[in-house]
Amino acid sequence: MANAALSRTQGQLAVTCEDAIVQVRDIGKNYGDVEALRGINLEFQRGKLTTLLGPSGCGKTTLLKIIAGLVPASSGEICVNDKVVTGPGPERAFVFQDFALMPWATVMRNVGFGLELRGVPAIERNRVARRYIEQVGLAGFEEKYPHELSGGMRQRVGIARAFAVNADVLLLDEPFSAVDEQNRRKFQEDLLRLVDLEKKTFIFVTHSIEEAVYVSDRIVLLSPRPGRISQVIDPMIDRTASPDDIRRDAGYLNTVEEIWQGLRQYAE
Amino acid sequence: MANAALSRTQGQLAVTCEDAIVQVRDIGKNYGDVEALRGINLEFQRGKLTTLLGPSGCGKTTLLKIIAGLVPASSGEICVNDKVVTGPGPERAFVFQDFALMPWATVMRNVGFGLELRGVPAIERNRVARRYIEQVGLAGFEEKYPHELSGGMRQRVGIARAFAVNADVLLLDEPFSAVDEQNRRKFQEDLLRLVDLEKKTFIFVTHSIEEAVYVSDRIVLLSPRPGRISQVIDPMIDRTASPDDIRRDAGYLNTVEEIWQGLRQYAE
Amino acid sequence: MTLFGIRIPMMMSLVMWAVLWEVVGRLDLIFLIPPMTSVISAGMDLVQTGSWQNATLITLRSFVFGMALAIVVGVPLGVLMGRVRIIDNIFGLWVNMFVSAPLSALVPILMILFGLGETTVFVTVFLFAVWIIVLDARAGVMQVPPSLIEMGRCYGASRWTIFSKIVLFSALPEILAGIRIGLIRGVKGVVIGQILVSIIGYGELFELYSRSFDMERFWALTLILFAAAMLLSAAVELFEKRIEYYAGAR
Amino acid sequence: EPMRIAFGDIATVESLHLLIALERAKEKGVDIKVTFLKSEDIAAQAVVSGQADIGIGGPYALLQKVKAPIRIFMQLSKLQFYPVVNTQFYKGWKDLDGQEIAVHSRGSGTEAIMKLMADKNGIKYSNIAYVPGAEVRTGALLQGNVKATIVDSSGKRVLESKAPGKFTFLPLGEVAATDEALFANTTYLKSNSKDVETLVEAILTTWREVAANPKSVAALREKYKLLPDATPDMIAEIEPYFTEAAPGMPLNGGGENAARDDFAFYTISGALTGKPEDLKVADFWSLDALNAVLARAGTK
Amino acid sequence: MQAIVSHTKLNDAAGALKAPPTPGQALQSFAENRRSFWIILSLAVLFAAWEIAGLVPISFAFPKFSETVLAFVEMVADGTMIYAYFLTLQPLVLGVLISAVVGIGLGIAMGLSNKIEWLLAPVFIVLQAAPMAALVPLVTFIYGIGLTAKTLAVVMLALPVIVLNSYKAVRHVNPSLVDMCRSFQGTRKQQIFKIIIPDASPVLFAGLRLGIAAGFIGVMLAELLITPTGIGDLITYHRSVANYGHMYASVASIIAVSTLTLAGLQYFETNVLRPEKRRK
Ligand SMILES: Nc1ncnc2c1ncn2[C@@H]1O[C@H](COP(=O)(O)OP(=O)(O)OP(=O)(O)O)[C@@H](O)[C@H]1O
Ligand SMILES: Nc1ncnc2c1ncn2[C@@H]1O[C@H](COP(=O)(O)OP(=O)(O)OP(=O)(O)O)[C@@H](O)[C@H]1O
Ligand SMILES: [Mg+2]
Ligand SMILES: [Mg+2]
Repeated sequence: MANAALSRTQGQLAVTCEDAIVQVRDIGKNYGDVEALRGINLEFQRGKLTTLLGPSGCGKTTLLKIIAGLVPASSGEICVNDKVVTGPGPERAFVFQDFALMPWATVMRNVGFGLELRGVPAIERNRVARRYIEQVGLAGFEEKYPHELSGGMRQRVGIARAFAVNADVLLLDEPFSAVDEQNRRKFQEDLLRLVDLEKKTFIFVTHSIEEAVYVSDRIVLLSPRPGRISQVIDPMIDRTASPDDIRRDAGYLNTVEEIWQGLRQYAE
Repeated sequence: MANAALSRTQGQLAVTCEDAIVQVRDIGKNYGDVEALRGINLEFQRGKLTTLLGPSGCGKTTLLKIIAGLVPASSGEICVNDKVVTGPGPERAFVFQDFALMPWATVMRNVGFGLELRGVPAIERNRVARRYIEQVGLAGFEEKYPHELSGGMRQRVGIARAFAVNADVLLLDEPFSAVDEQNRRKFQEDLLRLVDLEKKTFIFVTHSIEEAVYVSDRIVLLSPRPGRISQVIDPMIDRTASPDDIRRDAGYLNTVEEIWQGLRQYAE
Repeated sequence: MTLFGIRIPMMMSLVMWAVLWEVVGRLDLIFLIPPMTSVISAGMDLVQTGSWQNATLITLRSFVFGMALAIVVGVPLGVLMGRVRIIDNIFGLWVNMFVSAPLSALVPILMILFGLGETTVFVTVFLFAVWIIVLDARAGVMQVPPSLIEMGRCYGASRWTIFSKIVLFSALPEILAGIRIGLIRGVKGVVIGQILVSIIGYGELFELYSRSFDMERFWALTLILFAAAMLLSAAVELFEKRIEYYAGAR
Repeated sequence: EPMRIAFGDIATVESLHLLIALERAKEKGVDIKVTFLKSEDIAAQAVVSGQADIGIGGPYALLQKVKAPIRIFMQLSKLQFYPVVNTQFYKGWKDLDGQEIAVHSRGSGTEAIMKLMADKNGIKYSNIAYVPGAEVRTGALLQGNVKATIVDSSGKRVLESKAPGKFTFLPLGEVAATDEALFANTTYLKSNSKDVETLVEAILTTWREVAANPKSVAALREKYKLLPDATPDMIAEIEPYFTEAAPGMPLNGGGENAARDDFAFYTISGALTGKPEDLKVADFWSLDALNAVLARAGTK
Repeated sequence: MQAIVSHTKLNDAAGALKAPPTPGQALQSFAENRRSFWIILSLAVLFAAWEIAGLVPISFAFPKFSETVLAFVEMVADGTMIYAYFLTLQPLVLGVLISAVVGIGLGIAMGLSNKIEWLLAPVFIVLQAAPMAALVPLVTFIYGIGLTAKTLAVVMLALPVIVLNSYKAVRHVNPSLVDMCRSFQGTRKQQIFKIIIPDASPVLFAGLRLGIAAGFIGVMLAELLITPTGIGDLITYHRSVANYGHMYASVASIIAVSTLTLAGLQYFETNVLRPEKRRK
């Protein structure tokens, strides 16, 4: 098990590869006087899960929203499928930290909302919604309202909604931070299952080093404000192993330790 | 390293030992129709750190508050230093999940507040407060207000306040849950240092299995509502080792896995 | 609140409306709207007259006494309601009822109970202001984070100490917000009291000017009142901001 | 213990003669405190509830119903109103048949006059709107919001000067009824007869003086420093107003004859119920003070 | 109602099993469980005090409670009260409807557009804080004495409240919901109608309720200051003829009507609209 894993660390230089679905080119962002991001160059590979990791306030959310097209960049550009994008597009879907569920709508309507906005007829969108509700393990809750669900279940609704529009790229901003730790662990395992099942590209933001190493194909470490890329790490972990084995894997543990040593200087 | 650790698991029966500073005897608690706790028997050893762990809503906070004397038990009794207690006392101090800092008071006044309530003169209490502010690493922030501090720093103020009253037992309810993950990791290391330094008895509540195993001398697992003791685990970890070594220790990893297997059935 | 973040543009828009007013006034469309400039010059004259000074004195007196009583009664009552369930049950109905009741209908009755002249106006001010002060003080006390109170108990604070050192301070921002809204309502109360019952103070002047179609003075007086109401609430708001600065993000 | 007078109006040019009389009564040693109230009915309520000693108004309806022993003791003015219509719409009384008119308030003298004239002309109004304040009705006429109403003498002058020819004043028969009077609680009248007599005498003499020489009002205003902030417009109003009012001013304080006239008039208007001849003067008036003063000052 | 009672009994039974509660505790639990009891008690105390004050009497112009109730019954029976409400409610309903349509529209526009906010927000802030009662008599000059003038008085008081609350409602819409809609390429129209308005609706409704409260004040001012009609006429007329019982009954009835209306709306707001926002 342990020998199956290999951790590789690369320097500041951008990683090029033949199949980059999202390309971040020299992105910078200022909020008034505050420089949040500076000179970010990154490529996200198709079908992989890439995590953005860094100290609080380093601009992870900002970068993710720039990729999503929700926040305009101050400089640089974003290419998705080799086309420069300036706003949100159907090929990208966002999962919000605070779930962003409509409290007045049922689980079914929430999950089908992306389709509703596209004008998909009700029968069709309910069919799709039902499928994804089932896939995230919420079958039977279709007619419930968000306030009747626990935090973990609400986030599953948010994820199902993102899946339902069949985007190529899923952008997740600390999706598990509002979920308690034990459920979070369960979620991580579920996420790996979904990544495997859906074959989509995931861009993931988290604060948790273990979570990042556990779920990611690649980890991008950002430095404190103004956020720049300080390190890119590919954990190279064999995800066919059992969760317990992964967590005992020397490669896993080494990567965690390495990242922690890189980040601890930024902790208070 | 790995062989230095040994994990021992005990059944439902209460553990008796010569030096129990806090004894929980047959505690039960009902909130109206809701039975939160049932038949809890526990002893907490002097100078040790004991963690209460269990699924959400199992009554961890309730048990901690009963020990603190903040919530009356419906049945049973609490002995501290062999005396039955019915309310808060100077030998116990509580650290709150949401910090419970007074937003209108400086760090100095917040830390010295326990002493202020005991009528300690200002000069004396500022001297004590300053000492503990330094000890938790906040020297230089004495005259700041809570809203000028980050979450992690605020919790340090809460801990310094609890230390300042020189109680024998410190009760901590998820002290790090409002702190971001990277700072939390730093905190755990600091906590171990403080436990070592202050030679006090700590009773700790957390949701994080890793955290529990990493910091505890003993872990008490509670079952879902009505909360009962389902397992008592002594991780037996050599805390003289470096944090990284501890986290790679087989005993540590085994204990984490064992607890996770016990709890995962309760996750959603 | 966000509006006050962009104070300068806001002023600019009022200036623009004033200019529009001037234009409409100069076009002489309706006698009700004289040009802004003549309103301002009438205001300059007005403040120099003895009757204005006298009216201001009377108005201020009723207002200050009414507000003082509203605060002295309202804050403790609200705090008690927030802390003592029985008091909350007894007064809850009345406070909730009067906070939004058409008190203007009650004014004619107040006279029978409180006599002519200033006392009735003073009571009107009190009645307009007190309920919201009570409700906000109550909300403030009830919003005190339970962990702060438990913290006090942990360190052995008596009930009184918890109340005086924690609850009151913690509720201060809400109490002040209540007083600010109370002040604005008090200004409305003093005008309604003076117009509906005793024709004294500003009420008398309003009646006089509207009867003699003296629109310049009428508007000058109105603007003075409006400005006073805005200034009062801005002053409390400033103070509130300072408190909230200490109170931080709760 | 000052004498508390409740005046259901604000102090304007039109009440200058009363203010002068009050000053004179003060000179004679009566401590007077006047409160200006929103309306006559509030002034009446103040007297009923004992918060004022003397009220000013025409409270016949109240006198008949109230449980407190309130009596009128002096007439201050007679109804002097002018029914007026917008010539664009109406020419005479007959045109008002089935139309809406506006009067001061329910049961007021203005309503009584309009009803009386409707009876005389055999017409019926579709609706009577209550618009308190003659100047408000005047303004409403000028604005075109009211087409037929009844105004006072200053309103008449405003209409004549601001829109000559636009309005017609309809003919009115002989109306002799109280507009404003002084009234008080009988116990107060008994226990303070001296002060009340002084007041009545001051009013009576002032009334006679003004009636003889309307120009004197302006001078007296200066003398007693009344209405200090009056605008030049207002001061210019003083003389014409009193010149016009002088012939109608009651110089003998009303008394029994006035009471009889009032019974006849207010039973028609509906403010009083019953037949005029069944009503007893003693139930409405207290004549002691007035008679005592008239005995001294003589009648005119 | 029954459910509450049986619940209370259960609690009592459970309490009795354990330690007998002290009288203080018993009183407290009683107070907590029977809110309606306290409402009735405080009403009873008020009415008794009123009756006694009327009996003394503290003033000839202060009727007994019983006299007032009789007057109320009489006015309801002979239809004057109902007709008065018919008259009073006309400008009120009309004014509130106009304010609601215009106010919510303007408020939402202000919330959505910074330009409109800049233009209008200061005006409405001033109008809301200002003693508008002073301006009510002016209305007569332009709009005369009829329904228009009274409706306008209602609008003058209700509109600023509704505008500012609607504006606040839109500004406080959950930004991540708006972001969510944008991320799914929702159009601006979809954003407004599918996210902003539904999310703002509880606050919009609360603003409407406050607007209605202001409208009641406005209509009373109009009826007392412009021309007496409806309830305002009942108050002034009965005062002028010394029917103080009738006058008090009219005053009390308008306060009661407004309180009941507002309480009903609040109930509707918390129980029908957005049950997830319901407090315990
Ligand atoms: N709308 C905004 N206006 C001004 N400054 C902003 C805004 N949004 C973010 N910032 C600033 O930009 C920086 C980066 O913010 P961002 O939210 O992207 O960080 P983050 O890495 O997601 O932080 P966290 O880990 O706390 O979520 C921070 O310093 C923040 O204060
Ligand atoms: N004041 C209260 N009134 C009624 N029920 C309560 C009260 N406090 C707690 N409970 C209930 O008692 C049970 C135990 O609550 P407690 O807060 O002790 O759980 P916990 O283990 O600390 O949960 P968490 O992990 O979410 O903090 C829960 O089901 C909760 O709903
Ligand atoms: Mg973020
Ligand atoms: Mg808890």
